[in-house]
Amino acid sequence: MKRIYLDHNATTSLDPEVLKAMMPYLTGEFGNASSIYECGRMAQKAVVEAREKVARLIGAQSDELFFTSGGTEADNWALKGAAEALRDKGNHIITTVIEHHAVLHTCEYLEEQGFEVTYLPVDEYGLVDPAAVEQAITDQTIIVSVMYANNEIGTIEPVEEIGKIVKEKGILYHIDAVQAVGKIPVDVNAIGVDLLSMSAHKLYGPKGVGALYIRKGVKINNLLHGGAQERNQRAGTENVAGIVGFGKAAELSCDNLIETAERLTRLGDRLAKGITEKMDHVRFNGYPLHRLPGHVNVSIEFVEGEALVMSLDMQGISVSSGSACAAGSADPSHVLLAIGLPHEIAHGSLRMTLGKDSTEADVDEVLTILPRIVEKLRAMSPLYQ
Amino acid sequence: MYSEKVMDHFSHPRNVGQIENADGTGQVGNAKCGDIMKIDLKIEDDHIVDVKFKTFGCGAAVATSSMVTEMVKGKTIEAALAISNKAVAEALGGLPPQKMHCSNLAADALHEAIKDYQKKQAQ
Amino acid sequence: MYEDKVMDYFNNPRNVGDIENADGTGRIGDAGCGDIIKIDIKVADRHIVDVKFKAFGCCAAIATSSMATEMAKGKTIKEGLAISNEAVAKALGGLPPQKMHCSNLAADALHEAIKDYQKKQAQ
Amino acid sequence: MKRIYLDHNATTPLDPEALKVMMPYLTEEFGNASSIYEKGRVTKKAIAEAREKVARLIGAQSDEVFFTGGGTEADNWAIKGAAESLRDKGNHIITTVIEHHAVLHTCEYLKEHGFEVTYLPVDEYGLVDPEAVKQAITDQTILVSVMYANNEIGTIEPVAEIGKIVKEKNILYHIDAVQAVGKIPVDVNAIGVDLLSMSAHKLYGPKGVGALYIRKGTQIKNLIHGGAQERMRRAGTENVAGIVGFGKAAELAFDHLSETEERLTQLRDKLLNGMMEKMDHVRLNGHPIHRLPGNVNVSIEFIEGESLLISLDMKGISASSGSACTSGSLDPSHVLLAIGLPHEIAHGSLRVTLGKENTEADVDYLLDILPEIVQKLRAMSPLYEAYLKGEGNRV
Repeated sequence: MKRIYLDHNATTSLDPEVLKAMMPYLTGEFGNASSIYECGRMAQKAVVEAREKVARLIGAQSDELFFTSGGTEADNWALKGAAEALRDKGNHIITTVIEHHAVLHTCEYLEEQGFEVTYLPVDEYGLVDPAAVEQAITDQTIIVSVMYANNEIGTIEPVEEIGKIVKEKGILYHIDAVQAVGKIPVDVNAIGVDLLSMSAHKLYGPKGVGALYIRKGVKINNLLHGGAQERNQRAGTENVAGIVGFGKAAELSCDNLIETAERLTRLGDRLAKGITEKMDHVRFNGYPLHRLPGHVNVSIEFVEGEALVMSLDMQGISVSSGSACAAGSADPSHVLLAIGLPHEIAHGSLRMTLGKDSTEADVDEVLTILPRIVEKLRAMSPLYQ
Repeated sequence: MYSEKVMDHFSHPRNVGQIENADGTGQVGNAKCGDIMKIDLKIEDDHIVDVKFKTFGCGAAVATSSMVTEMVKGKTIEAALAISNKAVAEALGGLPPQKMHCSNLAADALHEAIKDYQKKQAQ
Repeated sequence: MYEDKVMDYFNNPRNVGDIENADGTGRIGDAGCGDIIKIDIKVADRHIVDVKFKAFGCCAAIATSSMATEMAKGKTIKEGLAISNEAVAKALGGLPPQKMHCSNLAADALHEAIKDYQKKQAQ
Repeated sequence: MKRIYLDHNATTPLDPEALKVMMPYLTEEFGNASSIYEKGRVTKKAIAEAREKVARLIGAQSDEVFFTGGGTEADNWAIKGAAESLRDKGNHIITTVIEHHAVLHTCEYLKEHGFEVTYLPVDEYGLVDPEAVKQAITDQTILVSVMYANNEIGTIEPVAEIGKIVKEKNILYHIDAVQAVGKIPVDVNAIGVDLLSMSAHKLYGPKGVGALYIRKGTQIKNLIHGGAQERMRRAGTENVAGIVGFGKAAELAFDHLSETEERLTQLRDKLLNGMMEKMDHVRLNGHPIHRLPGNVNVSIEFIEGESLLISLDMKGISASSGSACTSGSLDPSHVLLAIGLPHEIAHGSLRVTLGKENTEADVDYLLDILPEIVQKLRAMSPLYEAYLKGEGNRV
């Protein structure tokens, strides 16, 4: 059975060219990048080249780029490191209700450490209001953290506008750009951001490696203490193969970013249009005008998300849902609740995220299978009567 | 890490050794990173006719000592005093940043040797 | 994540539907994880001669409802009441731990339906 | 030129069998282990199997092993997590002066946050005295952290004895076992340890993945917050390929442990004796018996470590040294200074750490070329010249 993978926001496949670039460092070139003999220097050189490629993808300088074990570690480091370093200036942090858990749970941890956190609301499209950011700022505010684009509903936030406001007040600005980097143009200087988190496995790179951009001159405390790696700011032997893979993935994304974005936007629209034509009682979530390419989040009334996901899975289609069961928690997605969906509607949501290998045939296949499954589940649903 | 030139001067150092009753001897040690350099000079009518060095130190320390002896052989005292640490590093095609401080002792050792010679002359 | 039996009862659920003027109807909702299960039963001389279910919920909720109806069909009222959540789960070859709570509503819905029938009889 | 790798404590080559099992997860099996569809279940299962293999290697249960981004993260998590969760019981931590920087700098960080830290000294062999641990314990002590074996001089610490003492006082016990796991038998229950750090790339597994053993019932605060991965204790999408590689490496280490341990101990002793015979003014660092198989650390007087390493590198040999220049800092190795070596002797140290693919021929080759190199460097050394003239004292 041909498998159709439509969950690229969860993770992406490793691009064969990325794997090819990694292979030497999974075989002969196994040197520790801190060692001074030949195979150590080779590893060091490879890390330097990869750093340049990842920096170029976001318009940064190479020495503003620090590798981590993933996007979650980058978010933890940015927020905890900044909070600790700026404690004497204030204890107030501003973020939003729809951030990824890596940001939300880190903020909750900081609340336990005596910090105050304001979780800004979002409108029905999941958009943060820059004016709300401005109003929330007090003289105690030390960090503003807003995600570049939401992983569940695909809405792209007004990060540049927010950047201007935050800059004027001289407050540190962090962006969780895990879902944006590699998919849409990101330029740290145009946005005026100080800290920016990235994750390799969202742009066809390997799992287990990410990066934190730290603007030159910005000082934050370390999260990991120990050896002198990453210019004494992130200890631990470098994951050379992973870093090289991340570099190659960044390079590939950089080269074909615009045309892939355009193609996926068209494919996404085709999928959304097809769903509206073939099924009723459906509603699309997220901001239609400014959203991640190839990202469709739709609530299908009277059916539950996990059952939808499993049924599609049995037909070879991988998607995800904001339903509680799918998320392995008691509540449905905090993002869908935040944009005002009632519980059972949130439970019935489906997220389909296309990727660079997705084709029109994939979309059409989904459009034939999905309506049948919805019909069958609605037939069983007490709510549908 | 190191340039071709540095590796060359490290693996075939020029002017290794010491000079019996040298006209001037300079020894410079960097307690911090542990490198120690000694330079002996033979001087005739204001020219350095012979120069030898001994070094306990890393690759950069050995290479810079070797280079400075090569740069100074046959030069006048005055010309030798003008040789700076930067000039030595440049002659070697540059050094890694963390190596500049602990391995640029060579020029200092040379200047010490010359001062030692001038002091002996003054007596 | 799920046993094959669970997938089978999810994929081709037995006794889906409603019973016009059923003798008893049980409806259980779990506000927490949002599953809702409705079971209708037809009773003739103390036996459950027909049973239908509707479910809004995850695979486990659908599979357990389907299994519960199959286990109850043809049984006496007393035997119907004896069907426990564990028995349903066991009949399905077990359920993942996190699924036990929100999907074992089926037996509860069945008991509600029987109680509803008994209340109507008492009038 | 044939390269001979003799620096296995720095890192090890990825075992081809480990790479083989990783390949599917670097190609078609790319599913996120938290996803509920089939592609996610496949990777979730692979992680469960790897977890079991890593647990078996240290005599632990599967649900006591938590994967991390490496050994350094495991050390940070263990020490910071324990300190934070036991803050109300006390603020005193005991560790040793020769710990790896991942432990030492983490302890320094905690000192900046109101904790007291005692750094126990070591004897000339680098051994920690269990008695000293006992004496250092106060009613404020909440954590004792002692490394299983030292990465530089190879000394294996009396971790089981220390374990008894710490258990009696029921204080939390952490061991940085990054250099021991996979090389010598490690049994968390025999030692009575509560927290134990591991790193895959030290036992022929991939870089970028490690693990923290947390004894059932031990509660420590999380270091990395976010998603619900690793049973809500270490957030972040799982590095599936890395974890699977780690599992295979652990399995291979478990299967061949004693035979490799024996073979490398023999090779080690052959190398050490050869060095002593062929060169004078050479001294062994670390305990002669209680030391990691394959670890040789010697100080060669009158010469400096980095220049020795470069010379060896040009002859195709990769090794390491405690000299300042190699450690990227100004001071020579804190471990060599801790066992009492004077600065310049510490600068002249050479660490050779053999690995499972090293042969007797490798040892012979090193014994062939090392004396020549030492002689050449001594010929250039003012210290040696002073020694020969009887001027300089040998301190």
